[in-house]
Amino acid sequence: MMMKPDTSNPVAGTSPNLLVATIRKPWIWSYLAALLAFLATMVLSGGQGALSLLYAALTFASFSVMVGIGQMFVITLGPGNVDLSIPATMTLVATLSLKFMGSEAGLILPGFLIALIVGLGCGMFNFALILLLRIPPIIATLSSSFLYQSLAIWSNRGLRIKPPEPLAEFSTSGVLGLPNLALVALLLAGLAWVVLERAVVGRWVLAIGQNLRAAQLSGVPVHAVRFCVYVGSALLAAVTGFLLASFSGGANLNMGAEFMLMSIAVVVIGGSSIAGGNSNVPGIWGAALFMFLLVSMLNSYGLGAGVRLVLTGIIIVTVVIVASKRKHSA
Amino acid sequence: MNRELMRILLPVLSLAILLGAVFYLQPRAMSYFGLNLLFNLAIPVALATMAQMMILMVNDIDLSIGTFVSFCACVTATFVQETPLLGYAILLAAIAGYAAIGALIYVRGLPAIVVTLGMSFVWGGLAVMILPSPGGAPPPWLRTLMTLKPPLVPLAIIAPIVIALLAHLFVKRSSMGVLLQGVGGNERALERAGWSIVRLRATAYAVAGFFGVLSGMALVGLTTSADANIALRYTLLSIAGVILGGGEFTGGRISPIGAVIGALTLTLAASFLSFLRLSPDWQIGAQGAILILVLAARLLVSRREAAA
Amino acid sequence: ETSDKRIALSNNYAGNSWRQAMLESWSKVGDAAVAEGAVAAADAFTTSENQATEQAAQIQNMILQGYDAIVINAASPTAINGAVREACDAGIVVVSFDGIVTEPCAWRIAIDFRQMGRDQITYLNERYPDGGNLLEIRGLAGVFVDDEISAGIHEAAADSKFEIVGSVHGDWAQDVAQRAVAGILPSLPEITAVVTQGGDGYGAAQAFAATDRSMPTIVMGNRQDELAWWAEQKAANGYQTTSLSIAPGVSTLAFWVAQQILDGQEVAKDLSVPMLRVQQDELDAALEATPEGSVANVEYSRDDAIAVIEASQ
Amino acid sequence: MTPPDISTSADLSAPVVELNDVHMAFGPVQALSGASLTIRAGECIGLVGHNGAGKSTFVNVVNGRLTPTGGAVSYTGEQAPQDQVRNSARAHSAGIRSVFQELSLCPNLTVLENLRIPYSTMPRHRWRSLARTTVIEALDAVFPDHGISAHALVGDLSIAERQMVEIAIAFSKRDHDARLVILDEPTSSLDVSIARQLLAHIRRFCAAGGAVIFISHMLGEVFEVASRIVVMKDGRIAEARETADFTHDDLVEAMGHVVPEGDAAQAAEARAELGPEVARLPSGLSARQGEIVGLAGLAGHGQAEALAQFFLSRSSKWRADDRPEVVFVAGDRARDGVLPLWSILRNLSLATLKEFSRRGIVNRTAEAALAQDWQQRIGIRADKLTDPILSLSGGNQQKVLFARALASAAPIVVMDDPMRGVDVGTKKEVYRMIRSEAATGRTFLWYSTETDEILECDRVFVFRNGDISAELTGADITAENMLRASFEMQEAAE
Ligand SMILES: Nc1ncnc2c1ncn2[C@@H]1O[C@H](COP(=O)(O)OP(=O)(O)OP(=O)(O)O)[C@@H](O)[C@H]1O
Ligand SMILES: Nc1ncnc2c1ncn2[C@@H]1O[C@H](COP(=O)(O)OP(=O)(O)OP(=O)(O)O)[C@@H](O)[C@H]1O
Ligand SMILES: [Mg+2]
Ligand SMILES: [Mg+2]
Repeated sequence: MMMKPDTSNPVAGTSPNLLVATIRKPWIWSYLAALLAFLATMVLSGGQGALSLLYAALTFASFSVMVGIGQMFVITLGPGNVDLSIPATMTLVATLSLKFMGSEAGLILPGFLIALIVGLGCGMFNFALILLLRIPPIIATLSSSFLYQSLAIWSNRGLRIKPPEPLAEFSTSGVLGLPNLALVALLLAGLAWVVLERAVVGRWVLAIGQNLRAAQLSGVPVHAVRFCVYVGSALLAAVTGFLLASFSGGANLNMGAEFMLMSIAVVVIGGSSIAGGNSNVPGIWGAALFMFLLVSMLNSYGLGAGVRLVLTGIIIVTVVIVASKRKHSA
Repeated sequence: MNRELMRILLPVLSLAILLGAVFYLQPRAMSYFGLNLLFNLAIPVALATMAQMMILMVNDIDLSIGTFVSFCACVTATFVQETPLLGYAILLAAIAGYAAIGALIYVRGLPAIVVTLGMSFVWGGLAVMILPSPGGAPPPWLRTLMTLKPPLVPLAIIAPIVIALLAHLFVKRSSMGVLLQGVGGNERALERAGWSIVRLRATAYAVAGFFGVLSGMALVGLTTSADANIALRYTLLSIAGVILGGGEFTGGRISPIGAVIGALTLTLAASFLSFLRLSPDWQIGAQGAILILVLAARLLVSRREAAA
Repeated sequence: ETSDKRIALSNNYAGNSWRQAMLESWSKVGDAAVAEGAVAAADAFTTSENQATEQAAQIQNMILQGYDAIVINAASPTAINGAVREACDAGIVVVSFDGIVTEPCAWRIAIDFRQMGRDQITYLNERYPDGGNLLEIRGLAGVFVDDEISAGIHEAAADSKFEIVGSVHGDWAQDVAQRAVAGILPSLPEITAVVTQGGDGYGAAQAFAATDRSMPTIVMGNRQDELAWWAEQKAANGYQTTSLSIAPGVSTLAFWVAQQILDGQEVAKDLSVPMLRVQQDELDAALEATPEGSVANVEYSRDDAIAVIEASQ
Repeated sequence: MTPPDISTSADLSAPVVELNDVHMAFGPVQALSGASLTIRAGECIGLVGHNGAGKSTFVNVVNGRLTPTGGAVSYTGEQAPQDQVRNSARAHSAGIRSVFQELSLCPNLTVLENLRIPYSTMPRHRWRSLARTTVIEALDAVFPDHGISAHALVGDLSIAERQMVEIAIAFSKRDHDARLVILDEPTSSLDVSIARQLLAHIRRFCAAGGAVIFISHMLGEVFEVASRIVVMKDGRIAEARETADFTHDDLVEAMGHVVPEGDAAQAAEARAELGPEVARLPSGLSARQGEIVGLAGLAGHGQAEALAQFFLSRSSKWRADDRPEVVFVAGDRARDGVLPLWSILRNLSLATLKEFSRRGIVNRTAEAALAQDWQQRIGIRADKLTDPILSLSGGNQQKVLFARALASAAPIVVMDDPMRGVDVGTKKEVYRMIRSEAATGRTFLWYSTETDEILECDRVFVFRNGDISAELTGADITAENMLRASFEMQEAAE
């Protein structure tokens, strides 16, 4: 379902030629880049370990995809909208829920519920700052992330508590050769795709991203939509934090740190317009795979940290340039 | 005009209140020596904030300013100090690089946030290559400059004032500044009038790069050495500073004086917290709480403005 | 006589179990010292971000607050030298530990990180006299400690039969290490052992467990989950390895050293403390003593400090 | 203001611009096909035509912003070297100035700073005081008693004031004198009295030797000010005659629309029975079911605010109704209406999504059918409904917004000067549609700056300084009564 060409996007046109239509999609480039990175790694290892690399890529990309989806909806709301509290929310949720479960298999469900409730709370708090105090979202989510971080420190003082055995088992195993995590992320991505491309709410999000005032005057319940988006982002961060902690054997106070940039990166490399009003789900998967495979490739070639960082940056910029349609002439 | 005044009044007020609270908690801060200690690290922050402001002014956002300042700091602590000619050439090239990025973003219609995100890896990587482990030293003149003790008013107060005034003159008074603001306000209008938007945007980015270089140099002058991660935090600090100072993310609405005050406020907020002696658990959270409080005050003012 | 002296801890990061254990040790020992009247205050401060600039500002604030001594775990060995210099100029005693500073006016309680790197190879040499392939997990690029440990590892490896076939940055975080290792493994040959910097051994183990490779010898870093995993493996298949890291309680040593300096004792500028090491036979005892989710730790008393000071003279 | 120095352009019939068989194609769309025209000093050309006829394209060729795909444009006058590369630079040095259909001021800059943008060769030294005096002089010359400060932020001005500033800047004095000023629908957001000041100024400007191209859908104005009228139709110049040779009906006929007959009678029937009161605003404005209520008065006297407030009070930001109570038709397209990244289709269906959805999923068949239907009914000139909305001409974009609202089943329709830039033929069509919708029980709240439109209403509230100064019904709804109610204060003050 993810790969289905999105015929509802009118700007791209409904070309009879499926191939041409697919190539015109901005997200195709992230898959191409991921493929290139994969092949480059395989060249080095002589084709050895292809499956296990793919398996690892799917596993780790799932986390980026899940937070990326939430971030995508937020970014789609238009300029200035971005959720910087994702890492802190992940940490707080993981800390509280793992502490609650205390490695007891019986408490998994209530533990998950607690994760969701904490996520809900974070999302509502973020949106309250944005709506009631009219703080610009970037700063609002940044400030609240400091609060969540403190809460996480205060609640558990950085102790790593192991997840219950069945949960750890679930998050590290797979079915049909696919990691369970990837299945969860695929499911969520599919859901997001339906919401964005087929549902009324998705249209509303896109409309708000282009012109909030116009959307409101066209009867879009702007507060409700933005509320859902921010809460949704926090909930996805909560689920991701919960799963990541289960996967890596406990919650860390800095476990979410890299997801701040990562969540933004997968959204934009995936082909969504950061100016809002135009986004797409398949690209997030492509970008998440790409980000993982890129680092693996550079690691495999044994490059120093500096070179690795520089190449990562250059490749990101190049992908974005290639994927862009030329807009202005110099 | 009135609205402009309101914009600037609030940052001034929040800085004053915070300063009052700090003086109350720590009367020793109320001295030449104390003010210098309170504010000298705000100088590079203020410069980075100016850089971010130039970018926000043309409706873009720069996620690489922190790593860029780190990079400049590394160059200053190594090349500029050892082989000055090469060092300055590198810094000039970095400014040119910034301008090129600005042009690229416009010409290809790229989202600035991603390109600068990508560039943040590039600058960070270059910094790690230059200084794999912390070290280096500032050129002597820089250290002398940054530890200058002018009579009556400490450098830490003079420098932000000078930065704010110069930036104000450039952005708000000069005809180039007006055009750059115009790019943020209504790019199409400038395009219609025959201005080269690429050139204007490249200029804005170049000025941002220039402020970034100054920030890196000032930082090394203060800390006496550099490391590759030294200024990562400036990215978010600079955005917060511009917003605290009454700027907005779109529409070219920014205030240089406000932004410098915003940067000072942020620096002071951290000091305020350490004077409060909160439990370490809550010191991070209290930072967030202060940001929220200061920005919530904006609401009160804008309410009153709406009522008036 | 230091009963009216005030000591502050300047800490740059609180985001992992090691730092949390360090802060806990500090407050445990510091509070007791205040209660018994050894010092007037032992306050801990943590910056909100792991940044040298913030820490420099924090130290400047401590100068204003009039502390008599500042104990620092520094974000950078050089980048806060400016602030440290100002503190010294104001007559404040500055003691750095773990993350030490190079400013000559400060005292250093150094851990020889290079040695920590070399020790890992030494241990592996004993285990595998014929050498083999090594995977290196590094910390955060551009940070002093990372560079030192890695240099030690590479030095010692060059003199041994081991070859480092892969190197990744795990940023001292389990999940990052796990991801990095999982990404590079497919392109690597058989791995004999994994050398680490502490805090990333469990992540590496997880990454290996997810493949069909045999488990290499992973050098651990004293985290409770690492030790627990080791114990588990040991019970199941006699798994052998070693674990070494700096004890978080070194903050308390720094505290007492600062107190001694304030007391007017002559103290050499450079002191050193040994690594805290857990060997195969000590594993059960160490695991017993470490709280769940924390780090193996030792705390120091005033007498320990005096002993360390005397040893260096 | 600067009419060119009479001595340098003594020959009033000297050509300023000549277009020779100009073609302009946007991909498959032939926006101009074979337009030839010579514009001479001292004449005011009234350019009329239906929406999408190619007027904006035509003037964009004249001012050099578009390079024609065929034919030639030549600028004359000693200030215009022909060898310059870019058409826009040539046009600029030939003294051609434009006021665009969409506002092109920077809202974050002050009025005087906005002069800097078109005035690229402005001296750097003491440019602020120069800009201030220039702008104020120009405003004083075109719009006496304008009351606009040179230091005001443009963002704080009303839309009419912004339009005034933009017009004044186009006439302002610079190093190159203005020889031809192009005004693309300049009066669409100005009220009658201000529009009159502009027309008077245009006459003075032309008398002093300047040339003007004046685009408007208000034919009365065109007759009043133009010396020659050029009618465009489907990208061609259909007619170009001296104004005296046209009658109103000729003109409408030339534009391709037949004036519908018997409107008034039809209307009278429809107006017969009204239902109960459905809306009452704090300001005293009220409306009954099936009634068309007009909000009149000078622009910027609180009509738009009253409407927006009413809309917001009847719609929720937290909940979307399956059957919304009110819908809104925006006049300020860019600010309040158009979603620029979307297609015509998606723009059109936005307000009705909820009505046509099933379990939260958009019914795309119904959506397409709806859009098709409304494209027919309201005559949106577009190739495909999946084209981007921005590829439509200004007036056609407005029609999409109209369709967006009318397609909904909402019983109350709020219209904020919705006919800005809509051509005469379409207007008549829309009036008819509004009346038939009203006959089925819908209520319309209609703010307009155009008297013709207000005359279509059943009841009219005249606004002055944010309050209602008069309520007119039936035969009392006349242009004189409205003007009197709008100006009473000023008269009393005199
Ligand atoms: N850049 C473009 N790309 C595609 N089509 C265009 C473009 N510019 C203009 N057109 C088309 O050319 C035709 C003429 O448009 P133009 O804007 O000149 O109309 P107009 O007479 O100004 O209409 P209005 O009165 O509504 O402003 C329209 O069909 C429009 O859709
Ligand atoms: N992104 C776009 N895609 C297709 N066509 C476009 C786009 N943007 C603008 N156009 C077309 O270009 C035409 C002229 O360009 P532009 O809108 O810049 O002119 P303008 O000076 O604003 O003219 P107008 O007086 O009609 O507003 C418009 O009428 C519109 O049809
Ligand atoms: Mg037009
Ligand atoms: Mg048009």
